[in-house]
Amino acid sequence: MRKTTALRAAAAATAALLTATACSSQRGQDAQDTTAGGACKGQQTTGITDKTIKLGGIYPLSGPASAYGTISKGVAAYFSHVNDKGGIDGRKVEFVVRDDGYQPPKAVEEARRLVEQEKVFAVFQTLGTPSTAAVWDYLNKQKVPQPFVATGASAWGTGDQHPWTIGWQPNYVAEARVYAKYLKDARPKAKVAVLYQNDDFGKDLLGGFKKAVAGSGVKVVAEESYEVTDPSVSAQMASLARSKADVLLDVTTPKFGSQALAADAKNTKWNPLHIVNNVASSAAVLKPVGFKNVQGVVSATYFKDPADPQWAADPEMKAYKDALHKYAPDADPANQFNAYGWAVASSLHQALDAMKCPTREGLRDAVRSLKDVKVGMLLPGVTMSTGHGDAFPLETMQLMRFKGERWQLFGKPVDTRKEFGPAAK
Amino acid sequence: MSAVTDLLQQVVEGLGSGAVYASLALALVLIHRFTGIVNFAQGELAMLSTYVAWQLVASGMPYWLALPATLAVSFAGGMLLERIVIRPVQGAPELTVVIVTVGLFIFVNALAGLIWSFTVKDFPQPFPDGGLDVSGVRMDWSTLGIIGVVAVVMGLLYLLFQHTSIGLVMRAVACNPASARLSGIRVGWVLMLGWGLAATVGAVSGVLVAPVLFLEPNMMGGVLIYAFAAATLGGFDSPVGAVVGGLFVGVAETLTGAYVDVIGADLKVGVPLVIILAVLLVRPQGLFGRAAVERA
Amino acid sequence: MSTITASLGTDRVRWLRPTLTVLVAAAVAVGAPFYFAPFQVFQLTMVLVYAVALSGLNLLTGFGGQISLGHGAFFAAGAYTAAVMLDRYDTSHLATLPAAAAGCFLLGLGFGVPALRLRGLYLALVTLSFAVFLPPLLKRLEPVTGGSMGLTVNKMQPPAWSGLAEDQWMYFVVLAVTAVALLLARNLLRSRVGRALLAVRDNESAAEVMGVRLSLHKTLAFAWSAMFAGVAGCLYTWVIGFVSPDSFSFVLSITLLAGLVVGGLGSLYGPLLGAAFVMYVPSVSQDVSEAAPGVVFGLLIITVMFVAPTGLAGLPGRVLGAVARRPPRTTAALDRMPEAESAPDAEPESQALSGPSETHTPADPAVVDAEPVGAPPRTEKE
Amino acid sequence: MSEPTTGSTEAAAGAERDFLKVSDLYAGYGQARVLQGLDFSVARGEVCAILGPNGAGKTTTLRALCGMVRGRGSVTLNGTELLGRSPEQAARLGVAHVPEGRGTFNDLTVEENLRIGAHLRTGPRRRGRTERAAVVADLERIYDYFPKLRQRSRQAAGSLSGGEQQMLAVGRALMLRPSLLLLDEPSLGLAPLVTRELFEIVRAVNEEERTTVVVVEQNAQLALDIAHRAHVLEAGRLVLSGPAGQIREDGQVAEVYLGVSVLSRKAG
Repeated sequence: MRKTTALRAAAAATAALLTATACSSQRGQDAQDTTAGGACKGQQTTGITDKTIKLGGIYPLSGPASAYGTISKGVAAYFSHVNDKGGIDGRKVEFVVRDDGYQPPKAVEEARRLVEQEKVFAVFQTLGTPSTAAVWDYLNKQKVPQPFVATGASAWGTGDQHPWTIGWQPNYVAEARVYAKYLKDARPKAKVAVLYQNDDFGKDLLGGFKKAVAGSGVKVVAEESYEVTDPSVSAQMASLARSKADVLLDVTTPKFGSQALAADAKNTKWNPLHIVNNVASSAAVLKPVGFKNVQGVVSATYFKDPADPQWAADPEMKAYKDALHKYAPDADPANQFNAYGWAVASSLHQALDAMKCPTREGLRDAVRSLKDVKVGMLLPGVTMSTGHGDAFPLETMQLMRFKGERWQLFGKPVDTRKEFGPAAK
Repeated sequence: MSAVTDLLQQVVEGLGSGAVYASLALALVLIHRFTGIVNFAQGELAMLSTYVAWQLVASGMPYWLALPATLAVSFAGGMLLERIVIRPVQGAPELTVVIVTVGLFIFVNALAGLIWSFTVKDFPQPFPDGGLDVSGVRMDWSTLGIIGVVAVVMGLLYLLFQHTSIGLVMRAVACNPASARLSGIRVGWVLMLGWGLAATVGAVSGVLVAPVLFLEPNMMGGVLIYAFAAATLGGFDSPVGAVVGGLFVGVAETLTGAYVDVIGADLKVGVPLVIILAVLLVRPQGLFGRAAVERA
Repeated sequence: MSTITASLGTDRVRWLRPTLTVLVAAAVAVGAPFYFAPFQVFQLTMVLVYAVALSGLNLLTGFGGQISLGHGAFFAAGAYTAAVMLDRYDTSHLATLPAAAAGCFLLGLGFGVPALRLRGLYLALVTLSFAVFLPPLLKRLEPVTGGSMGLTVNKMQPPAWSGLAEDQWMYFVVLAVTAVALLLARNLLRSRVGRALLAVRDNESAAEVMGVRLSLHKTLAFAWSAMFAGVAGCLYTWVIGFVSPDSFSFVLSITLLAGLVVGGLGSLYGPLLGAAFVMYVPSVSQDVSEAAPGVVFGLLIITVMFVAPTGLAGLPGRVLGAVARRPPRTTAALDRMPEAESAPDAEPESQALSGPSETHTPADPAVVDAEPVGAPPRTEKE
Repeated sequence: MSEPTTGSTEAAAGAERDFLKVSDLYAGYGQARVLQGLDFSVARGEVCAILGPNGAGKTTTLRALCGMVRGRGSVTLNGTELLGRSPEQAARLGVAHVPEGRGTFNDLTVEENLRIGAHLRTGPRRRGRTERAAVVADLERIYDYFPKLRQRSRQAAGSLSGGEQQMLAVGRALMLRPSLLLLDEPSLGLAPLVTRELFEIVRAVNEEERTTVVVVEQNAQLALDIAHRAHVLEAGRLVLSGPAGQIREDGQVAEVYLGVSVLSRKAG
C-alpha cells in the first residue's frame, strides 16, 4: 500500500514538474525583450515605451553603509516631481529601488532581478565601488546601460571594455588634483599629513594626490588609514600630529570627518590647514563639531549644499526642497545625499533628453557625448562633458573655505582636464 | 616634543579609546554574568538610549534632567526587553538566545536609522572643553571624565554585588537559578533586573562616548567588537576585568598602530586578537575571570 | 540493519521511501534551472553556495559543539584562493577547487590547535576577532589580492556541448559540488570521527574516559569545517566573479552562524534551510518595508527563533511533539544548572527505571524541559 | 488504593495529623508518567521517610511538593493547596527543599549561602530590625549545629567537601525557618560517618524545633532510624505505609513486594 502511494506521489510530482517546465516556464520571459524599428532598427527598447520609462537603482538601504541609502530618496523625489510635470519627453518614470546592503553578491542578485524580472531600461545607479564592480561585467554583457554610478573610483571612466557603464561625480583622482593644485599655488612648500579611509575611495584619492604633487615642493610626510569598522580615528589623528605637518588632507566619510575635525580642533598644539574632502564636507558634518571649531577649513565641491544658506533663494534648490517635502516627507532636505540624488537624477534627465534614439543604445551613446551640459543643482560653472576617450562627466570642482556659518566659494572652478590632462590609471 | 612625551601622548590616546571600550564591556559583562549569554545587541541598545537622551535634549530638556530620565527609560526598557524578547526563548539552546540578540541588533540599528536617519547628530558634551597639560602631555577633560565615570560605575557595581542583599540575590541567581527558586527568590524578576541594569550601564556608555564618536546609528558597531575583546581579555564575568581589559586593549592597539610600522593603523585591529589569544592560552578564563570552583 | 523482526515487505518500503525522496529531490533540483528565470536560478545557486558553508559550520558547531564566529574568514580565504589563481595564474576554474579546499583545511588545522584550549564563548569571540582582522589584511596584501579594489575574474562559461546558458551551467556545477559536499558531511558524521564528535559534544569528560582522542578529533573537526567554508568561498568566486575585502566583513561570519541556528543546528538539512533564509529573507524584508528592511529582517529572525527555538529543521518535530505532549510537565526551571551539562535530556527517575543497579546515577536536581536533540552544549561560563 | 493512615475524625487532631496531606497525586516529566496516584499524610512535627527502589518516584514526589514538577491531584500544607505553585511560591509558604545533589551556590561563600536561605525573611519589603536580629541568631544556631560551617564561613561553597556542602544545603534550608523540610537523598555520595552525623542533626532539628521533615532515602536503615513513619513506593504507587519501627520489622514483606530488599544496604 504505502509503496504504491509513494510511487504515485513521485510520479505525480514528476509529471507536475514536467508540465510546469513545458507550459509555464518562467525562463521564457526573455522573449519579452523588444527592439526598435525605423531609424533605430535593431536597438533595444526594453523598459521604454512612448509613455513610460522604467529605471532600477541598487542602494544600501540596510547594513553598514545605509547612510547613503537616502540618495535613492532624492532620486525618487526628482522623478516624482518630473512625472507630475508630464514626465521626461512625455514618458513617466518608474523608478525601482532595491537594497543590496552594500554586499556585492546581493548587488549581483538585485541587478539580475532588475534586468530579468523588472525589465528595466537602465540600471540607474549602483552605489559603492564593490557593488558596482560586481555587476558591471554582467550589465555590459547584457547590454544594459549603467549610467552615473554613485562612486568616484577612477575605474569607471578608464578602459573601453565596459562601454555601458559610466560614472558621474568627479572621480577621486580629479578631486585630489584640485587640492594638489591649490596647495602648489598657495603653499608650495607644504608638508602634508593624510588621513584616509582604507578602501578604494581613500586609496584613489591619496594616490591621485601623490601623483599630482610629484615633483613639486609639496610633500606627503605622514599617512594614516582607518577602517570603516573602526569606532574612532582619534589614535590616527594623534599619530598624524606627531608629523608636524602644516596641512592635513582629510579623506573620510561623514562620521569620521566629524571625528577628525573635532580631534584637530581639540589639539591646540597642532594647527594645520585642514582640507576635508567633498564626501565629508556637508554642513551636517561640520555642525556637530561646532562651527567655531571649523573656521578656515578648506574643501572642494561641485553641487549646491542644501544646508548652505547661500542657496536658499536658488530656484532649483527651492524646487528640490518643495519636492522632497512633498514626495519624501521623512527625508531631511538638508542632507547633502538627498541633494546629490536630485542632482544626479536631473543629470540623467538631461541625458535622456539628448538620446537620438529612445533605446538602450541611445542612452549609452548620449551619456558619452555630453557637451557642457548644465544641471540646475550643480554649481555655476560646473558642467557635464564627455567625449571619445573621456568617460568622466564631471571633472570640475570649486574650492571653498568655511567662514562664519557657511562655506564660501573662492577662486574659479578648477577644470582638472585642462590642468592635468585626462585621468589615466 | 621629546620621544617620551610622544609615547605618553599616545598612551593617553589609548586610554581614551580604552575607556570607551571599557564602558560598553561593563554592560556586556553584566548581562553575561546574570544570564550566561552574550548580548550582541548591547551596543545598539546603548546607541538607542543615547538617541533617547538626544531627543530629550533636542526637545528642550536640560541635559542634567535628560540624563537621569534616559537612565530610567533604559532601565525600564531593559527589563521590558528581557520579559518580551528573551524570556520566550529561555530554556532554548543558548545559541538560539544569542541569535535572538543578533536579530535585535539588526532591528534596533535599522529602527534608529528609520527614526533619526543616518545623519551625524551632535550630542552635548558634559565635560568642559580643553584639558590637562602635564609637561607636554595633553589629556582632555572628556577623556578624564570618561575614565572617571567608568571607574565610578565599576565601583558602584562592585558595591551593589558585594555589599547589598539585592546584589547577593543576583549573584545567587547567576550561580544557581534552580536553587535560588527553592530559596524563594523570584528568578524571573531578578533576570529582568539584570537586563535593566545592563541597559542602564549601556546608556551611560552611550551618553559618554557620543560626544567623542558622534551619534549615528552605527556609532556602537565598531565599539562592540573592541568591547568583546576587552571582556574576553578581562574574563567575561569580572567588571574589573572589563575595565582593565578595555584600557589595555586601547593602549596596546594605539601604541602598535603608531610605533610598529609593519602593523600600522590598518592592521592594529589584529593586536587585541594576538593578545587575547596569548592570554587565553595561558588563562582560559581571562585575566580576571574565575576558574570554576567546584568539588564533586 | 534491521535484524530482528522486519519482514521483507516493510523492509523494502523502508528502503524505497528515502530512495524515492532522493529521486524526487534530484528531479526537482535538476529541473529547476529549466523552469525558473535566470536570476532565480542565480538565487538558487547562491543558496547552494551558502548551504555548503553552513554545513561546514554545522560540523563544527552543530555536531562538534564549538562555536565559530570566524567562518566568514575561511569563506574569504577560499574565495581569494580561487580568485588569485584565476587572476594571476590563469588556471582553469576546476583547478582552484582542490587548492581552496586544501588551503582552508590546513588553515583550519592551524586554527584548531589553539581552539582546543578555548571553550564556548571564548572561542567564538577569538574567531570573531579573526574575522574582523581579515579584511584589512587582504587590503594590505595588495600585490596579490588587488587591495581594496578587489579582483574581477572570469566566471565559468558553459562548454558548447552542454547547450546551457551561463546561469544554468553554473547552477549544475555548484549543485554537483554541493551534493558531494553534503554527502561528505553526512558520511563524516557517520564515520568514527563523527561519532567521536557527537560523544564529545554530549559529554566531553565521559568521551575522554571512553578513550576518544579528544584533541585530535576537535582539531580535525575544525579543519573539515574550514574546508567546507573554503569550498563555498571558491564557488562564490566562480558565481560572482568578483572578490573584494569588504565583501567578507565580520557581518558575513555572523550571518553564517545566524543562518545555521535559524536553519537548525545539528540537522543534516538545516544548512539548506538556513541558506535559503539568508538568501531570500532580506529580499522579503525589503518587499515588506522599503524604508527599513533591517527592521523587518531583525524581527523575522527573532520570530523564527520564538517559533522554532531549535531551528526551522526542528519545527515539524516540535509541532508533532506539542500535539502529543501532555500536561504533566516540569515548570520551566532555568536550565543553567551546572549538572545539566552532564545529562541534558536525562529524566532521572524514568532513566533509572531501566537498570536495577545499585549505583545511583547523580542527575540534575532541577529537571528541565529535556534539551532538544541537536542542541549545542551551552556556552557555560567556566 | 487504600488510605494508608488510620482514619480519625476528630477535627483538631485531624488538622495536626494531616499537616501535609497528599491525595491522588499524579506527576511526571513530559510524557513519562512517574507518580500514579499517591495518598498519604504527614503529621505536624513528624519525620516521614519515603523509601523505595530507583525510579519508584521518590524524588518526583518531593519535587511535586515543592513545585518543581507540576502534578495533578491535591497537596495541602496546613490546609493550603501547594499544587500549581512555583518553587518560589512554595518557599514563601514555608516549604524548604534540599534537592538531590545539594544545589549549593558554589561561587558564594558559606555565609552568603546561608543568608540567601533567609532571603524571604530579610528581603527589601520584609520586617525590620527584629527580624534581621533573628536571622543573625539563626546563623549562630546553624553554626552550632554544623561547627564545620562556622570554620569555613568565608570560604566559597564550591570549595567545600561533599559532606560539608550537604550540611550547608540543609543549613540554608533551615534558615528559611521552614514549616516543612524536604530532604532528597541527603546521604548520596557521602561517607557513612558523615551521613550518620547529618542524620543526627536532622533528628535534633526535628526534636528541638518541631520542624516537619520528609526525607527521601535509598539507605532505608538510616532513614528509619530517625523517621516516625515511613512509606514505601514502587513504580509510582504506595505499597507499604506505617510507623517506622513496624516497617523495619516488615522488611521481609517489603522484600516480597519489591523484589529487592529495602534493607539490603548495610548502614554504617
